[in-house]
Amino acid sequence: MMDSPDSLLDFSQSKVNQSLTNDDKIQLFRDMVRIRRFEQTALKFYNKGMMGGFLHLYIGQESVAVGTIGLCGDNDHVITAYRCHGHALSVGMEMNPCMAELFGKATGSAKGKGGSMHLFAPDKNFWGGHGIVAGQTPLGLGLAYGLKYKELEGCCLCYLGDGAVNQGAFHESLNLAALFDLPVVYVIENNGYSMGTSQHRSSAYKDCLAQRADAYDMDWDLVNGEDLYEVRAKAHIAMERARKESKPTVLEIATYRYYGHSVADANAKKYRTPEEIEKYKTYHDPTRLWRRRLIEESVFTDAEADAIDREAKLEADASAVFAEESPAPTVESIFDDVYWETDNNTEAGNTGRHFFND
Amino acid sequence: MMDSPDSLLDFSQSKVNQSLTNDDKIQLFRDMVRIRRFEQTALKFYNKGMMGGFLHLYIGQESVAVGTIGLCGDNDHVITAYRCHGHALSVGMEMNPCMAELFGKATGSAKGKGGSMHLFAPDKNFWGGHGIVAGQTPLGLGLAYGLKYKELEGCCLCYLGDGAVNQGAFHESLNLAALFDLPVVYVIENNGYSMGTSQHRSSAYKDCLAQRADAYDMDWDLVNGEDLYEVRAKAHIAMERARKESKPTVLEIATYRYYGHSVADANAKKYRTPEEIEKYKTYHDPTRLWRRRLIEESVFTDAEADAIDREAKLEADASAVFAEESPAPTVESIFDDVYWETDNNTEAGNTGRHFFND
Amino acid sequence: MRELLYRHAIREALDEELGHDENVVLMGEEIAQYNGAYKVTEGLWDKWGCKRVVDTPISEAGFIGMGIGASMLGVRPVMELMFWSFHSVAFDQLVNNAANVRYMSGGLCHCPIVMRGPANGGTAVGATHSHCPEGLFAAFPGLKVCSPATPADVKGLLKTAIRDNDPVYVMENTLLYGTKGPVPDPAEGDHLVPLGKADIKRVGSDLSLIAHGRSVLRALEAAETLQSEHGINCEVLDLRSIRPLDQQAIIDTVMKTNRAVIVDESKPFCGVSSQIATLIQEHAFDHLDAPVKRVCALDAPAIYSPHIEDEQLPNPQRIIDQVLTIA
Amino acid sequence: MRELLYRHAIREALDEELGHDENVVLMGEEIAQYNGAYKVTEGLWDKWGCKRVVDTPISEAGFIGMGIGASMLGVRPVMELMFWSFHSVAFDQLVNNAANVRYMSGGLCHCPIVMRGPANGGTAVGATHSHCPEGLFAAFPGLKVCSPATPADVKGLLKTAIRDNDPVYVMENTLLYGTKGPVPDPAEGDHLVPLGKADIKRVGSDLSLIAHGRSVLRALEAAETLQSEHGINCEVLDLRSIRPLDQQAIIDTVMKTNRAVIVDESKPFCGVSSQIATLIQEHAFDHLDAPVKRVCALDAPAIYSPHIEDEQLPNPQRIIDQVLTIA
Ligand SMILES: Cc1ncc(C[n+]2csc(CCOP(=O)(O)OP(=O)(O)O)c2C)c(N)n1
Ligand SMILES: Cc1ncc(C[n+]2csc(CCOP(=O)(O)OP(=O)(O)O)c2C)c(N)n1
Ligand SMILES: [Mg+2]
Ligand SMILES: [Mg+2]
Repeated sequence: MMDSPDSLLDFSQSKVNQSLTNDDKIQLFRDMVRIRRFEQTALKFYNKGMMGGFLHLYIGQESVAVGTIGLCGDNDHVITAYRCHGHALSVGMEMNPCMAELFGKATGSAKGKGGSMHLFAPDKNFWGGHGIVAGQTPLGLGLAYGLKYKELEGCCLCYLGDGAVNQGAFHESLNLAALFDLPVVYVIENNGYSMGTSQHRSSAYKDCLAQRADAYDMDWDLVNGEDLYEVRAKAHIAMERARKESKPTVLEIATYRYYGHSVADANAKKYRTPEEIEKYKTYHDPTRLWRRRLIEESVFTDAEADAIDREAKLEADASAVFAEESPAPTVESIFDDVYWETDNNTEAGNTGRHFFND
Repeated sequence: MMDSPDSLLDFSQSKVNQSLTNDDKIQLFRDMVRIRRFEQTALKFYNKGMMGGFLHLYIGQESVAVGTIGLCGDNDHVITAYRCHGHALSVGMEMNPCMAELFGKATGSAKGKGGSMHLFAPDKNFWGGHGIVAGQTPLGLGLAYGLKYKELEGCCLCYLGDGAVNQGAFHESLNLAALFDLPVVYVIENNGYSMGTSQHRSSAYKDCLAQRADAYDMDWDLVNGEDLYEVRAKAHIAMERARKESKPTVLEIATYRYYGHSVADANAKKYRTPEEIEKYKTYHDPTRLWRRRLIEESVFTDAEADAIDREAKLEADASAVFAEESPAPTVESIFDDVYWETDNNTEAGNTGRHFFND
Repeated sequence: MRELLYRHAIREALDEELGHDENVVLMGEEIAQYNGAYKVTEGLWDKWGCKRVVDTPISEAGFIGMGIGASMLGVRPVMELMFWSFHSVAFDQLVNNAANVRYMSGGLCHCPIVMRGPANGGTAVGATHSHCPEGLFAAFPGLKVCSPATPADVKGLLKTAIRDNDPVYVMENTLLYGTKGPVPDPAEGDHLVPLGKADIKRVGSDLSLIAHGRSVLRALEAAETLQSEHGINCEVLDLRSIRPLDQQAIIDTVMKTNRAVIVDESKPFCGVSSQIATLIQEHAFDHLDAPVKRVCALDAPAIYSPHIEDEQLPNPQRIIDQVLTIA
Repeated sequence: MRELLYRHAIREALDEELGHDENVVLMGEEIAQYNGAYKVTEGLWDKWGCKRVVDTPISEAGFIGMGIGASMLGVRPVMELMFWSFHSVAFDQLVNNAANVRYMSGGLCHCPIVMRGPANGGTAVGATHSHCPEGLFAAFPGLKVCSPATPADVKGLLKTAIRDNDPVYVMENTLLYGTKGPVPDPAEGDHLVPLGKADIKRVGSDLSLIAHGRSVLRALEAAETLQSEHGINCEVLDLRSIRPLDQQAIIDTVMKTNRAVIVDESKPFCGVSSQIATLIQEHAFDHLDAPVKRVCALDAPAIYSPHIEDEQLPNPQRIIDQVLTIA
């Protein structure tokens, strides 16, 4: 959770930021705003009972996905946990399949099979959306392993929460990453809480969580997530270290979520004071700060920013219409996507019994 | 694995060592020698085909169990992995039930159900003997938890190998130990290898493995296992920290095993050079060094030391006779010790079906 | 009799056992200060304080193993898995340490621990969060498993589980937490339901529906329709406890009706349903007028889509369809 | 035909597949420089080098998850578990990520991975090291499981598994590694045994012994004694593959003999044996002259004592005794 002083360094002058055109900067703003608008719309329909299960909102954390994924090239891959809408949109997924997935429709990115926690777009190097805390961390390692195996210069960005650092699988992954020199960047999105448990009630640490990398002789850094320039600058270093030296990094990005753990979180305003939430929204909101910065830099005007915001809202609204009007999956489809071989009707898929009802 | 210079500090002057009487010192020697003789006898009968499964010998590492467990009081508890003979004898288990357990006999400490990896003596605060690498580390935490819960001033010594540090359960345990301030001392018995894999091929680390505690803001120390005084001095500090402050510690004790990973290890002399093994035996053997030290200190004579050794050998031989002559468990006994309630023939144990053959 | 919500029946059981034995301690994620992800433990931290009701980090292998270790020293931990689905990250502790430590020590250690939490589909949380592992754990000798369907049963079984000296895994159901039912007043004495005793929830003569957990309620629903629309009078046997298992009650009902359909929300392959079917054909072979049939989850990972999720589960219509194939 | 040891048949399969597809990579503890704890991978690191044959630390959850992630990118990892028993520390990766990632992504990801290693009792290594989890994993739709009994089958099934585009869990047996049998010469072309095809290992008419893994050999032994001493002519059906399952072959043999005994080294409660018994009573109900019987491990954690361990397993005598109850 953030209570950072203004950065002493001006990361706008980092090389990776200097090279940004005005259009690029506006695109980053649009990316953040689209996440926010998408989720606000999703929230509205969730509350109307149009979705099942959980809805974990990313609002407040947009700079993390946008700042890091914005640096991805063709051979860079992304994988994250259940709080995945921001990453999904950042890798370039359309709102329609994402929203339809939340609605559990056949037109969803996972045909309604995965839901909000499981958005996937392998064609955009996005490997989900995973529900078991830290379960994705060895998978991220494997994507990095695959890159190295295939001798591609790229990296894997693997995201996890501040609560997820206490799962054993993450530590096994850190040791393997360092031991095998794998090009993975673990991004701890530290929003200060795992559900209702604050960082200091869930983790023992010295200075910060990323420091756990130290034990594995691995590089790590702390990032102020409210500053998109800083996120980009530090993520760039880590990603280049992965791509060029095939070395892993742990980045801990301080951030905050405005809503509860999920929409079902009845205590969202109990374990955090309203003042704490308000303070972040007012002084640390990454989207608002970026917008102000771009206005200061004369990249765009207030009115232009508003137009982008409006556009995003319209797009989100339209995606909800699309989702609502889309058909539900059929009962028969329950048996699709279980086995590659049965899906593809191969000889293997037709040999022996694969499913066992009746 | 050890390649340490002579210690700069003389740990014989540590308080916990100064208070040792000559008899105490001789007893420590006897404890180490008894482990060695017990295992040499076990090895002989294992090679004769009198035992099943694995036999993981502790020879070379005796100072670790003896040095640390020798400091235990009534409320201190011990748990370890499969290489457990040294710990079992150190807590005061008799050779007979231990040897009989290796032979798989009904007179064994676990009635022949556990075998070499599973010696137990809860009456002596010894909780096994566990075969899944690092699986005992959360159990050790729980013993410490139990002590704290019951407001007893004690600690739990929980041993693991240098390869075991890469299991997630160990890391989860470290975080919990530090977060909950539990009186556990994790002792990494670093013999340089996990089976055929040297430390640097299995672990990423900066200076040493114990340093992983740093990430959890936990105390840790490195110990030269060849020097019993040092083992005791440093273990004492950690155990007192646990008992008095209810704080955990990770101790890494450099040590070495002379034999293969288990007796079945066909490559024991391939992944380590014969020179390496010889060097340790000659210059770093903790039992030999302790013996020499006690002679230098005029605690006993060469002849007296030999007598102790002979006595240990006779005791071990006798335990093998006892084991050989003991009856095997019956087939019916297979169903004992599964459920407390069925063993104790309680109403619960007699309600419903518990076992499902036929 | 007074009515309680299933979740409050659990809470009452926990509260009573915290009072009954000072060694009982509750542990789990968000169970204390947050009052429980499903409000099962609401108020208990306030009442009993930090020593007896403990929040843990997201380290299931670590804290469950810790509970097992503590239980060997005489503490009686009642561990919540926020979802039983999260068993997968703690599996070694659950099936090796808890199940085997008594055996491997030749009976020297014991492990009086309870693991509890919801284990069910039907809430659109997808494949990783919808596991029903009753059969998975009951497969391990050394473990006990129960799956209560009603508020009274969950209270009584949980209290029994906490007093039992073996590891007992109690599988609840998020969809039952909000259901209501009669629960005996504590003033009338301890309400204990034994492990290993099934319960006939509906008496019938034509066919036996054998179920556990929420499937009992769905079987009851199906039974009413079968009665009214098809004139088939089903007996509904609630297993309640999976291991120990009330095999006699199973055989008795089948001997009476000569036909059985097992309703089991878990997957069909090697599920509890297959164990029950095997026992029936073995021990009531000559009494069966038709093969034992099963209604299980459709055999694929749990689908998210709330539009069709219920079709994947053994719903009343699927039960009726299956019954009609043999009755 | 030339004869090979079971372990060498595995090695040959691995060697051939390393040659067949440059994306095949072997990973596991001690498999490279040490040549494998059971010498299954002997010589492969020498031949194929560090890129294709990789030693891992003792981090099963980490490295298996890593393999799954790599498989999504098109690598085809063949992961060794030194013992299948160690599945318990990697269970989440094995049953959630490998089994569900295809489903949860709506078919967008695929996971062409093989996990292999020994899964058996009988070597006096105690409860934690003697698990037989074929049924455990076959219970999860999305996974495939096979359990080969002979050198030819293990070679052919493993090669098929490596080429299969789904996760396949191959359960070997340390007690089979040293057994010998005919294996077709590679010169005659790829020896592939399909998943989902059972194999009649002994033709008979009076009763069907249905088994997999080492239990097939024990069933064959029992069949000879039953023939010579009791005049009972047993058919022995080797399932080979547990999922997909050759249900037709099971039904066919039972229709022929009208009696079945299932021999399964895993525990009885919810084991593979219960699934097979359930299928038989369901699909061959009218053809059964007696209940389906089972010979499984005696239902307790695996005992260490080498003096009686074999009594806990389905040995020929126990098979014969069970057959005689119904034949
Ligand atoms: C293994 C496991 N345990 C528990 C949960 C339930 N759970 C889901 S998210 C969560 C909190 C995670 O917090 P954090 O890692 O900080 O991520 P954030 O939600 O803040 O993004 C918990 C306890 C789970 N999904 N998986
Ligand atoms: C989870 C698990 N994985 C693998 C094994 C097999 N195994 C047993 S001991 C061992 C090596 C452990 O080495 P280390 O921790 O250094 O202890 P040491 O044997 O040197 O005492 C391995 C790989 C196991 N028992 N459990
Ligand atoms: Mg968080
Ligand atoms: Mg070692």
